[in-house]
Amino acid sequence: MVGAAMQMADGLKEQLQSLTEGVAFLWPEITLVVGLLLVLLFDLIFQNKKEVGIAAISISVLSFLLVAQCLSFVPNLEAKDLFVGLITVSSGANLFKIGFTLTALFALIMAAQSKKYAQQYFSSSEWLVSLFGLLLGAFLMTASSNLLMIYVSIEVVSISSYLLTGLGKGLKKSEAALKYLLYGAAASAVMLYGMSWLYGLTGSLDINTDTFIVGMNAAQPFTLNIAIFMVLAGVLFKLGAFPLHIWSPDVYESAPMPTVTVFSIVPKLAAVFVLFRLISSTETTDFNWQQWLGILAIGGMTIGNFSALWQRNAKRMLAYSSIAHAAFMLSGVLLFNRAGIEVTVFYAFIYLIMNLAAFYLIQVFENATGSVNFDSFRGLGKTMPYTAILLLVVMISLTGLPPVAGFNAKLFLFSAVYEGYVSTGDQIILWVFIFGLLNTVVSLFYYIRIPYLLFFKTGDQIITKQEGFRWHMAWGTFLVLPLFLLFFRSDWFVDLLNSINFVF
Amino acid sequence: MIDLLDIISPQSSAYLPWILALLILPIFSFATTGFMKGKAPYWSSAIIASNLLVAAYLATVFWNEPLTIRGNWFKLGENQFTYSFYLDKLALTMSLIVNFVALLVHIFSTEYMRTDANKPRYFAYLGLFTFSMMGIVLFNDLLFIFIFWELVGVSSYLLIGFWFQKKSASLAANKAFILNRIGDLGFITGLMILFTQFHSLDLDAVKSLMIMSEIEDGNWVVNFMQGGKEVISSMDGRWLSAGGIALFCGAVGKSAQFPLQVWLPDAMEGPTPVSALIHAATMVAAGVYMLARIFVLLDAQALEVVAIVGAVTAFMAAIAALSQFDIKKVLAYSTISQLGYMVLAMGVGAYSAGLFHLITHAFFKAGLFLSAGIIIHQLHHLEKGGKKFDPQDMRVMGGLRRKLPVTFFAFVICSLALAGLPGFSGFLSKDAILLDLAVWADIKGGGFYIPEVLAFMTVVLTAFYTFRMIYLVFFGEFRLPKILGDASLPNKLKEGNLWVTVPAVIFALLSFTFPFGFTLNADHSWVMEALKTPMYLVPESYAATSLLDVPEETFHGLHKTVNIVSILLALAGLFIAWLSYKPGAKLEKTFIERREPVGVLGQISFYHWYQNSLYQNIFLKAILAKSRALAWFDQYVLDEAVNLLAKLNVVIAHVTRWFDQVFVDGLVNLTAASVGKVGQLTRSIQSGNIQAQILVTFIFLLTLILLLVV
Amino acid sequence: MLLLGALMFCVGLFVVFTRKNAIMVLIGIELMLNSANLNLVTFSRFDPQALQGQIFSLFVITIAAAEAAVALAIVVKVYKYFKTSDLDKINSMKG
Amino acid sequence: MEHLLSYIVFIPLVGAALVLLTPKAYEHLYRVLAISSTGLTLLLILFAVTSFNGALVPEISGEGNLQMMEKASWFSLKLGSLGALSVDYFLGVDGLNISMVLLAGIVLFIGAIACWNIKEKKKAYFSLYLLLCTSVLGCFVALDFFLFYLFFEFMLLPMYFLIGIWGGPRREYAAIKFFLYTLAGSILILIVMIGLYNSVYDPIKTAEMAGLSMAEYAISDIQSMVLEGQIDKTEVVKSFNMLHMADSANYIPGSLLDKSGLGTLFGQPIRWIAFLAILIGFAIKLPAFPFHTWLPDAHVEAPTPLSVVLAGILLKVGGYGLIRTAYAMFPDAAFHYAWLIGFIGMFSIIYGAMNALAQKDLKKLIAFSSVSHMGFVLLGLAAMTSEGVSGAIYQMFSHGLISSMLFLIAGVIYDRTHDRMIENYGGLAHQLPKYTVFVGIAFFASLGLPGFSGFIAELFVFLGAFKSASVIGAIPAWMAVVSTLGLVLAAGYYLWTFQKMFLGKFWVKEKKWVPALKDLTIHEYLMLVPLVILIIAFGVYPSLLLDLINSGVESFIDHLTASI
Repeated sequence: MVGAAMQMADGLKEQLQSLTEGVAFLWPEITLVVGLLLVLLFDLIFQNKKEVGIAAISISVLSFLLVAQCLSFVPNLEAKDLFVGLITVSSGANLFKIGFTLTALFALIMAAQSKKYAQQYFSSSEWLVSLFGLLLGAFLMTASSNLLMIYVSIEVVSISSYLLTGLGKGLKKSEAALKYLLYGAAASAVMLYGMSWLYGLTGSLDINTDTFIVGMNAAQPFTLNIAIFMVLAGVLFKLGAFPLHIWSPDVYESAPMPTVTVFSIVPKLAAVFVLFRLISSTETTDFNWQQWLGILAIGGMTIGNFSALWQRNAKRMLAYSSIAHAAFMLSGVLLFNRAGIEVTVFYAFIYLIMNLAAFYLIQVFENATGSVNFDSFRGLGKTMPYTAILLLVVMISLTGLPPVAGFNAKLFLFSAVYEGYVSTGDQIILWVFIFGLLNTVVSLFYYIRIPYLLFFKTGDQIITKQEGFRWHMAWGTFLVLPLFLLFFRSDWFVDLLNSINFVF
Repeated sequence: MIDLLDIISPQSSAYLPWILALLILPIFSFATTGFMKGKAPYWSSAIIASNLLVAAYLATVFWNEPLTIRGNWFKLGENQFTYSFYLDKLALTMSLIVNFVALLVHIFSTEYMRTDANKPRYFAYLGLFTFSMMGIVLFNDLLFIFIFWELVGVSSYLLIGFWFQKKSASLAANKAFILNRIGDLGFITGLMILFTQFHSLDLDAVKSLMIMSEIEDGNWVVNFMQGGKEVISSMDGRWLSAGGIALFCGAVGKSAQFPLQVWLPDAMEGPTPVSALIHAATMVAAGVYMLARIFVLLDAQALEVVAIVGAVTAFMAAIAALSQFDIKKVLAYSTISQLGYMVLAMGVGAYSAGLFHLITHAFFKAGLFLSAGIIIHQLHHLEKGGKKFDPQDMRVMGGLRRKLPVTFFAFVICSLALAGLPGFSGFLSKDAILLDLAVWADIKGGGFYIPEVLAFMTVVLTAFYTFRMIYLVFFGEFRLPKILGDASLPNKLKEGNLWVTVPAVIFALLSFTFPFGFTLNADHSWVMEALKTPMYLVPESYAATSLLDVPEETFHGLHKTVNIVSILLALAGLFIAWLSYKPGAKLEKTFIERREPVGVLGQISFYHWYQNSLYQNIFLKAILAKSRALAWFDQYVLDEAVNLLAKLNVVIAHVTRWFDQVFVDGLVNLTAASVGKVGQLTRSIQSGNIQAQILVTFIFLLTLILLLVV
Repeated sequence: MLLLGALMFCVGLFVVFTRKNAIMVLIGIELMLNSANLNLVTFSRFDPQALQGQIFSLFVITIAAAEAAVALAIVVKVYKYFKTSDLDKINSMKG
Repeated sequence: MEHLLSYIVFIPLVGAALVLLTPKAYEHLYRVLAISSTGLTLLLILFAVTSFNGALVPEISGEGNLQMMEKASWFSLKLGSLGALSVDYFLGVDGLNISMVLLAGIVLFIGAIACWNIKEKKKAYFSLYLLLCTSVLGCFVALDFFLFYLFFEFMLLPMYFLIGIWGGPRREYAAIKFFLYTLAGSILILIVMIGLYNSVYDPIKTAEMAGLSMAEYAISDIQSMVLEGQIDKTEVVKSFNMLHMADSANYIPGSLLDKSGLGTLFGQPIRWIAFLAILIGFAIKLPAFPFHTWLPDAHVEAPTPLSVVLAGILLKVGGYGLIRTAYAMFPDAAFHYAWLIGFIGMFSIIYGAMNALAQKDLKKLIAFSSVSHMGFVLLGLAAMTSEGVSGAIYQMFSHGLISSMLFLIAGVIYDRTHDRMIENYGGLAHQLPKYTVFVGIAFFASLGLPGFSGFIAELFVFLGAFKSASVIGAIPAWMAVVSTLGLVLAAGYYLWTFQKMFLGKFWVKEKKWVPALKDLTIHEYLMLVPLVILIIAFGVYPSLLLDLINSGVESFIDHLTASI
């Protein structure tokens, strides 16, 4: 008894120690919380003319975070379970976090550059608080290795997203927020229900433990399938993937540009990460991930691409495009081998850059014309040639044509898919391969529309010709350059990925 | 074993510049004459004259010892392509004839084209023609023969369409070129067959390898070395016959044989001297010349085809010549008919006779055309200031022998040669052909008497249309004044000057027998001696019976009969012509009013067996209709299919959108309906409904689960 | 208990699908969440040492509360614009 | 000169950069820049061609005797189970592409001169044109599939904008159609490319990776080591090298496209399917029936210089691609499908010609004649004989020159009257005698008259196609015979067009055109005369080209026959 008590005490001690140790690894999250509080405090203390201050605080916090993350980034960090297995810190997760910070930072910059949004976002703290919350949730998503943590972090992201959608005035916004919320809540309820079954089947919430995996393997297939699928539903919702993609066009359309930028990147990539986690612990079960994800990927890229064809609004179009891209990432995920992981991460980061650039440049045009309808793009190639060319490059990259990194991303992705087919002989992978490449053709139809309108059509609105230098040109170039760079030297990034040990 | 590369190894000669001169001078004329303005005729005539001198010089040097010159052109893979010249008696004779006729035509044209503003262009074209014709004659390589063959086609195209402002002229030029092209398809096919078998198109190589080739199990096989590597070429034996027939197709086009002969009458749209040079004396004979060159490569079947085509052409064209109004048309059909004789001769193996006829025909037909040219030219002068009429129409002529005595003389002499009356060149050559034909028919027997019958019938017809023409043009009274109602016209009509009459008379003189030997027996002519029939080189089982193997006695036995029959037939033709077209005869009287010939036979004759309209209506229209249909297909089916694919995209886009939204409706409505029974729901649910979206998502998930689990 | 949980889940889902009022839909979602809670607590019996399930359910309740707060705030906002909380009528976007 | 090919490829790119950097005030300099940079490229190409040693027999399936080779590692990376793959910056010329480089130099230079009269948006136009030049040239010299694909795809964009902005009334339709069509083709090529590089390893780099010195081992040693499993197949370095892809010994044992493995898909060997995919991909570019429908639209709408470049050189990328990839890499499949390819070639010849016969628009007519003439390329390739393949290359070269000239000619009349309908003209020879001469030359050259380069090309194709049956048995002899019909049809549509437009009495539809109908300007002579000279030179003296390509084609045929 005493021994047992001693053991327990020792265990407790260890646990406590691990908790305190763990805190040290959570410094990015803590920084975020601090930033959040700072913004909140600043908002409370000062009464008017807060914009500059709030913007400065938030941007500097994120910049600091970004720099610190980059500096402290160690590629081959050994995965570490913290907080009694609630959280696993790994290099892969850190890499994703850098991407999230970058995205958020850029969203802030976008907001700051637009008069319309700057007023809205920086005059009070709500938006920033929600953004920081979302970021925090996303950070945690990448770190969670426990069903509870996964659920909590997803909910943090979700609730922040609802807020971000609903903030500000506007009929559409509130409608979109409500729908988003209802949809999301339903999805998470389904996921939760699935989780409860997984818990029941295995007796553990910690998905990395042996008990969990053993329990999964022993579980009755039917129940297991349903349970995993229900959990998957929640993740797919965050990923915005077929068939839980329906919310995204409405939300994208109504939410302001910086918010959409974040939406289209951060939760998606975080969900990819969670998916990796889930698969890694259920790989050995009866659940046929390849088939499931294959169908979802094919469905997603087809629905996404074809639905995008008929859109008349740049944001809606990009919403569908992001559905398709999510499906492309899924086709990398489903391989679940080292190559699959690497190409997915590669794709994810290229996607990150492309989407940042796309939304940024579309916002530039929105600032100029006040609309993101396709009609407003007519003839802008003449008046804003440089920006238009940048957008063209981004669209080419989104389509996946050389000489931009979107091509490499697709090339590597489909190479891995091909290799996956060769090594497994699984028919579904072959179909993913074929559908994926054919969908590339379809995607050109709508990606080329914007440049088409920019350069081939003449517009009715008169926008004075912008000949001189504008800051947005510099930012745009800053975003587009990596696309070229990663085309010509994709090995730089791939080598980095190689050195990371992806542990889930 | 023979190495191909040895056969076609380069052979040089100090005379190469001379041979090249034969080619370069005319092309130089082509290149420069265009800039000579008024001096163009003299300039180009001088060049052609010097060319004739070169040819004559070469003839004196190489008459008894043929010269071969060969050089490498290019290498394609392992195959060496060469150029080679071969100056034997045939080539030398031809080059003399070509240059000689060309020179006379140049001289004639100097007057004939005097008032034409574009005459530098005209003389330049003549230069181009001479160049290409010399190419055909001099080269000993089928590829080069083909190349110049085509170039001759172009110069013919250019010259026929010389007066391009006339739509009919430009159409005739097109027709000539395209029909020639159809024949050339055969030529190319022949080249393909020979090249595939022998890896070379040099005639020396082809011949040497042809001797070595054998028929084994129905396959045509030849073994030889090529650059040290052994080559075994083998293909179905039928290709051997096909090759011969294919090459002959080229001749069918160029020499206006059935069924491609329809271009030649139309080609009369060109200036008359051109008709004399190209469409009577030289170019159209190139087909026969080519047949002579490949004579030894033809097998029995191919030769039969050649003979039959020749006989049919000779007969058909002779029929057509019976009822024409246009003097040049008569001459054109007559040319086709005579070419038919030559081809027939080649087909029956009467090599020397065929070539002999080629030569005699070149002179008398050139003479006829030039004489006709004088008539047309002089009548054309009457047109000035007065009413327009067609100076080629025999209906406006009549009684011209008084006004144009020199022309009359030349014309009649040449006509007598054409009709094949003793004492004139045509008699000798036609007689030789008929004799060989008779022997051939006797050997072959059966249906092969038909060509003989046709050929003999053609003799009657030839004499008939020739003298019909003479009567209509030179006898009776001058009909033009009556037609135009201008009595002063006969006084204005004058004989042509020396520029035009001298060439015509020269040709007339050459239409007598004496230039070819003072004899009435063709065998004694120096031409027959010089151009000896060679032996066939094709494998024995495919070779035709050579006339060389026929004992002399057979010929002697038939000779007299053939001679007498042909003379009688010619006289018969003459007599019928006299009966029907002598001044005051019934046909002569009504001739002037006739718009078109009477009777079915007359119609068939006049419209040349309706071949033109047959082609127009059946082939051409069908091709054009098909091409339009294909264009339609391309635009509305194929292109639409592609567009449809694009549209399908759009449709799929709609479907997916529908899937995304409207389907939601339907599904939701369905659920609503079923749930409605339970009680709660009555209101319809609209699209964009969040609940519906959730529901549909859920249904999706369920379906997927069911699909995969079950 | 599990059956009850499943039943609750289905009822919740049904409510989500059928009720026209946003609040009612929310309640449906709460039902679903609670069915999961039931499950978690039930399964927790087999996990006597850590009682993870029960802890989880506590988290769920908290988060559900937060979510409900946000949801209600949004519903209020929606009501301001649409003057209704009937989901059928809140429908301005299509495409 | 070192890096000669790089200079050739990138000088136009530098030109484009200069155009972009030159301020609008010096607008008139753009065309000078364009002409001088393409001119400089042409000079360098001429230098390259003269220093090219035609006697060296290239290896086709290896780097042996590749000339002016430039090879630098671009990037190599390892992707988990995908293994290591390396992408090289790899340029080189051998008998298969030297002629295309020469043609590209000529056509692009002439195209640049034809750009002289562009009036609007000059900066964009000339920079795009020069970009296009770089990508076309790159396509022909790149021997790394990745690099090739980069250039291949990159051709689309400048072309898309050049047609879409400076084109005719339906330019947008044409541009999009062009883009989508060719993109669809290139996706097929991409699919095969992925399959290929995943199946092929680079023996030299593999040896490096395995720590073996190339001084001690020959390439064949490495290959047998891989084959026998001494080097594990996951340890090999996958390669984009197009020459390695042509060597069947370089295929990773058991990989999908490995010849001995012969994996199947839908019951067909994967190699065959891959071949078909790549065939369709390039057949679209070529274009061959039934993938040609983008061409008439693109040509009709494209401005003259673009038509010239499109017909003159862009289509040749399709033919060259077939030779370098489809045929060199899948000779067995090529042989299996020879009948199909030959048939498509034959059908394209006749179909294109029949269509041309029915066209009313001069440019459409020329476009369809292109379809017909490019059919010869397919026919020649299908024959798999040295005559056929030489003919195919010769045809590409000759058609490049002739079709350039044809489109320039169509441009001349369009510049004056802005109308291309054949039926709206008659008897132009009276008004425009000199122009008529050039039209006549171009038409006769295109219908395959001896003395012009087209004849030589078509003759070779015929000889090769006919010979095929008895030498290698790839296609039956009748295909060659039937294809000759194309010659008659070509004569038909050209001569009728010539007769309708230029012969007969002078007549034009609109009176106001008459004063505009002036004969050729010096600037037009400058483009047409060199083309005429070249067309005749290559028609009379085929060695000019054959000496360059002979050994390459021989080696290529050996490569093909060895693998059947």
